[in-house]
Amino acid sequence: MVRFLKPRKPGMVKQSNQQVSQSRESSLPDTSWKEQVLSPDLDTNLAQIKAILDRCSDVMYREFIFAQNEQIRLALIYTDGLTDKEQISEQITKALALEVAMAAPGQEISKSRALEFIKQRGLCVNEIKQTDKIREIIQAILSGDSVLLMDGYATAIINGTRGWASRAISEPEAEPTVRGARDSFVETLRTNTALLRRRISSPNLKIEVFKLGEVTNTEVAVAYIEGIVNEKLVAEVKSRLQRIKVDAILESGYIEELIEDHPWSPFPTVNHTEKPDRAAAMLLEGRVAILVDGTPFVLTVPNLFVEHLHAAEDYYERFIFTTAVRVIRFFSAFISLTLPALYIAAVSFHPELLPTTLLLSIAGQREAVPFPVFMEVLVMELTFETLREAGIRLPRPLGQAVSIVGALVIGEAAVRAGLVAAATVIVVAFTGIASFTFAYSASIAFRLLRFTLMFLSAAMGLFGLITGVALIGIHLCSLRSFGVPYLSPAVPMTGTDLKDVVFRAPLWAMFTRPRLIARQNQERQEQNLKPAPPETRPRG
Amino acid sequence: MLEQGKIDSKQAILLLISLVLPTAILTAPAITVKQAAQDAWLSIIVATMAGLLIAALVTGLSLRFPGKTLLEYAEEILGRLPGKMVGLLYIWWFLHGNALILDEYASFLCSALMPDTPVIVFFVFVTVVAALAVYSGLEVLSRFNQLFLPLVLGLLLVVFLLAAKDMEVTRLLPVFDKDAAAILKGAVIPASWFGEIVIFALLIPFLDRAEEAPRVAVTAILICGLYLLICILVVVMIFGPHVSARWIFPTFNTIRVVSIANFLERLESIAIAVWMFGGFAKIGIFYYAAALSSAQWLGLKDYRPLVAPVGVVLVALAALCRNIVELLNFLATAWPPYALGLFEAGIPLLLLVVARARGKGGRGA
Amino acid sequence: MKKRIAALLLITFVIILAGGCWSRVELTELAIVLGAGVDLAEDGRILLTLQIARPGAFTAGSEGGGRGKEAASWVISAEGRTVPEAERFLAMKIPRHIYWGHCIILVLGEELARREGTGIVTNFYQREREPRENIYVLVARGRARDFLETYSSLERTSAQAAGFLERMKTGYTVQLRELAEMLVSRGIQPAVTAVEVTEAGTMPGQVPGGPPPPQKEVGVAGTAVFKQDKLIGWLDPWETRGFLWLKGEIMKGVIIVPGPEQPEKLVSIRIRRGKTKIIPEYNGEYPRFLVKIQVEGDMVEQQTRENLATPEKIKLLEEEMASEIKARAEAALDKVQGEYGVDIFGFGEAFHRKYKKEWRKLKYHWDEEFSRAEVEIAVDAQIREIGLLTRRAGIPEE
Amino acid sequence: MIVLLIILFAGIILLEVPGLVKKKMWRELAAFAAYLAIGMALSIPQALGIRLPNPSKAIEALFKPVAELLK
Repeated sequence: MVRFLKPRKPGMVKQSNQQVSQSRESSLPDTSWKEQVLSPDLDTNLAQIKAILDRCSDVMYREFIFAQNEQIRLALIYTDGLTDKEQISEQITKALALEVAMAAPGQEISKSRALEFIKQRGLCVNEIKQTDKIREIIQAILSGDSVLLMDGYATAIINGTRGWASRAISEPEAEPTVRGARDSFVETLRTNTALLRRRISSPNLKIEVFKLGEVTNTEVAVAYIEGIVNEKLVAEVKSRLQRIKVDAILESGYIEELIEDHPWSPFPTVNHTEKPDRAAAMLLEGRVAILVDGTPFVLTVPNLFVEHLHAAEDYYERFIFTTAVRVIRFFSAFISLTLPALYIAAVSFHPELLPTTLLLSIAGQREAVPFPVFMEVLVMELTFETLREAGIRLPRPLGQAVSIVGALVIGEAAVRAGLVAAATVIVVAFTGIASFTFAYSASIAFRLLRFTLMFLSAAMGLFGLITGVALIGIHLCSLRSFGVPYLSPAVPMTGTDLKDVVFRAPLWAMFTRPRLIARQNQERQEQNLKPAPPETRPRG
Repeated sequence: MLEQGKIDSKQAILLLISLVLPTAILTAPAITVKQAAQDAWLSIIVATMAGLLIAALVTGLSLRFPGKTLLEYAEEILGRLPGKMVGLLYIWWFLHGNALILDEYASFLCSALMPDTPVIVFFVFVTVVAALAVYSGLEVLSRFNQLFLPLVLGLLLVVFLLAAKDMEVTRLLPVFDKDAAAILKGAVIPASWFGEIVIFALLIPFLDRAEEAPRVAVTAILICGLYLLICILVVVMIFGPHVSARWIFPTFNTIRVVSIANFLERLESIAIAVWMFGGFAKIGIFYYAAALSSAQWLGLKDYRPLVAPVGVVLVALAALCRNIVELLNFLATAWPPYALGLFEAGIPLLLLVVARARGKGGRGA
Repeated sequence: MKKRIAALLLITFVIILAGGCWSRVELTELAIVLGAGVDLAEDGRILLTLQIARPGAFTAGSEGGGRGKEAASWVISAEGRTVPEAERFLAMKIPRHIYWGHCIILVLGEELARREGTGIVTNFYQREREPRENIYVLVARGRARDFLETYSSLERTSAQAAGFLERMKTGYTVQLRELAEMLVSRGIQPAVTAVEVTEAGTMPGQVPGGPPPPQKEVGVAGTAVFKQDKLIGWLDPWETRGFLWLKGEIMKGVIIVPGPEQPEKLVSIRIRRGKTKIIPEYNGEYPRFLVKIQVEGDMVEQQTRENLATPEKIKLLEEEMASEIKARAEAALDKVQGEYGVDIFGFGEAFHRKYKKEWRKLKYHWDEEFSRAEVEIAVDAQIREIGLLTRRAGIPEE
Repeated sequence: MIVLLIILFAGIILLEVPGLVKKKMWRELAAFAAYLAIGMALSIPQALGIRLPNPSKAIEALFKPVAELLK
């Protein structure tokens, strides 16, 4: 049988999880309210909620009476900053206090009928929900909904009044493109799901929401297109998400680390993107997207190695150009992994690799350099990595200054001082540039492994280098992401999917979805879409 | 079942190519040319035919016993005790053969790449890499092979094309200068390498479509034959029969000769580097065969615990060989009757005959 | 599990890496040999001379400016009974690892080639890993050491200069692998480029005042002819051309023929390309060879006044050209066949290709067979272009 | 050399044995031990500088009559 999804060890995992959560809960403040329900007395309820939300200065309590009937007291509770205040005052407070009576003149509003009345006529809000569980009420208040309590009723109405200051949709920072959509996901889950829904307006786009994080109660959405996606995959994603029992989910990176197949691998087996168009494309190929509230980075699984060498734009530019660019990217990936190691091997083990004049020229440069070439490259690589990190961490204007100074120091002064050979600078610089041509997440892995290869190469020359590459190769071959071999479609080779690895087939020739990802629904489009002038178009 | 993974036909073809080509292409030209001079390419054609016969024999035999490996059906055919004996012989051959391959591989790297490095270092490193692949299972081994073998094959072709400048067809003439006996003699050793395809009998149960096994084996043998043929033609066209026979690793020397426009030259280190992947794969397959068949022979549930100790035995066996002359002499004289006569043709033939006679096995092949 | 595997791998690697970095040599620890020369010392031992690059002189850029200020190479020699022994003696004087990987030329001294032969030298270069199969092999007229001691005005070192001369195919270029092939084959005897030290022009203004000193340069001086592995004679550059045409190897050269109407004035024709076909015949007693040479050339100069741009004249010129080529080829052939009696043309190989059965008997005394073989040379010459002029300018029309 | 070898053997045992014992795979453990013993028998003398007979020699002798034909 083909192993589709690697079985985990459920028994052991659950046990340990329970132990952890039990011990942790005991250290938290009193949690007995979680199971309680409302009482009919408004004051009791308010007191209890206030006690739970003690010292939460952003929670607001507004008590008022319903439609000038002093008998019916109401209380509205909401969190300031998370709610749309205009909506609350217009559609709840004003409506309940003033307009209901006018809207239904002559109708007597008795205390016993008030709840019906409010629900049917009193509230102008779009979504309302009724509950009597304290736990749900607290949850609603803290996530931006407003809760209406009523004297005499042991029930509360939750009004959907969420609305908080959110960053406007802007251009993607991490994945800039020349051609293609310029919008990017933001920190708000709803906005993000909306961005997806706007691209795929199909009832088959399903977005299921979970709450994860014991303390943070972060909303996490799983999106997929029913009919394209493999149902087993969705089930697996959900089960892996439900396994998560942690305090906080602050970024999708938390989820990534908690659901990935190979936690020890340097290679990412979960992809992320901040571009809605890219996420939509992933969904359409049968992947599952995981959106996390509070971050613009959306996870997509299963993830293939080649995805990291592809860009969203690849499908918007014409295919010949895309293919050429992809060749450059693959070559860059190779360079960024091996070039310094190759240089070390060639210079200190296999001078016969270099043409005579080049060898003499490098030898001439190196005459004055006091270090072995390995030390030289290592120090330069570390310097480069330091500069890069500094460039990211520093405030933007300063970052530029740092890179300029760094470039000057390395490029000019070090060579002039005879500390490094010019050839080494070229090698390190080219390697650095090459590692920027593809996705950041993968380039981190490449950069780390580059150092390993440099060590091996310094010890054993080409043999060490190749041994290292072979080990990396074996490791890559053994990776799977949610049941899909990481290196597919190249290895194992699935013929029809090779049209989107290095070569990007024209869109009219991509009839099928990736075979190992979208297992059930392979057909993507009709076969005879190749454009042609009218006279040569096949008839019928 | 010891092995959970499945491999597809493409991977199987590539595995079989790796099983034959990487070391064959190193020394084959020298050994064959020594016997058959410029007619060595005829020897290779003869050897390919022999390889096809062995492939037919092995796949035919295996398909009679679907889902079973060589060791398992040997017991079914011959009975428990003789079957176990045959199994033991094969385990020995996988180990010893692999030690020889490791030896050849390491001597080559040592004399061509890093002469100051003790051979044992190569043994250990190569075995560690192969062990990791074997440990990860057949699927990973074949994927690894699928990842890198195309590179090896492609590079070889490119190098041969680049060497075209120095080739002279007249060096191949006259044809049939040597008699048929010399050509046949020259064919024996390559045939014994092609015969290593007998290991396929261990892998057929893990094919996702076992019925394609004959096609897989034949394709692999033909591709190997083609490569060896091209290789020998190129070597002889560059060095002539006399010099070719005197090199130890003529293909290596061929790559050293390539020089295009005074710039595209000195490619041999790159070629060796790429070729090393082939070596890893070949040693890995033999290694896997040894570990898997040991586990089957002993009726274990998992072959993985055996991987590390088998590796130790492998390195120790390889280290027994004192120098390359000993190795080359063994390969040129004792290896063909030992491997070809016994393990690659002899025992499978015996098994087939007995199976037919006793009417064992599913269907006739 | 994975963790433990990783740990094990790490331990193995660290242990092995800690063991040492075996074949590692930094570039700054290499003495890069560009040319090697082997002579016979007085006492019959081998004198190995190396021309070693001085990397400092090869730096590009402003600071380098090597040439002129400092020499780009260093020539050093030592004696020994074998080449590796001499190399070890050299290693006592050279503070770096002697690195052969970029050796361009191997020069054999005349004495050594005559008395000891190439065999005691070339084996080392084939067996060792570092020297490559495509080293050019040369025989110096005189001592190899003197040859390596010259320097070049255009290239940085004389070894590179000789290498480029070889690559330009000005003589009979032989690489080590080809020499090896000729040495082991019975159907062809070795011949390699002969070189010598020549005075080649001057570099003005080097010594203030006084006339500029003549430059010692490397130059091609024909071909060295071997019997088995011993040098037995030379072909001068003029004969070398004939030899090359006979071999069909490098169809180049300039042919000077008398003008059709004014025989005292000359016409120059440059050979562009050509083909040679050796057709052996055997009647059971002695072999015969028919050598068909086909050449194409362009007329590049005329000293005569006549109009050569007519089909008839061209035809006459072609005939002249053919007979001139034939004469030179015959001269080379006569010298080799008559005087030296060795088959450096590869006639034996051609014979082998056609008469493989007979060859099995003849191959053991092929040189004698070759000496008495009858060789007929047939030349077919053709003129393709006449350059940019039809008639010679500068003479007033009658 | 011998120290390296002992570390290597210790490493291999540490890598495999605990898992086998935990899973109660005694048969596998026995096979593992047998192989490791062979490996030790072959490698430790070599590390100590004792020359062991090469099995290839025996095979060569065994097939000598056939092998002569190929010379």
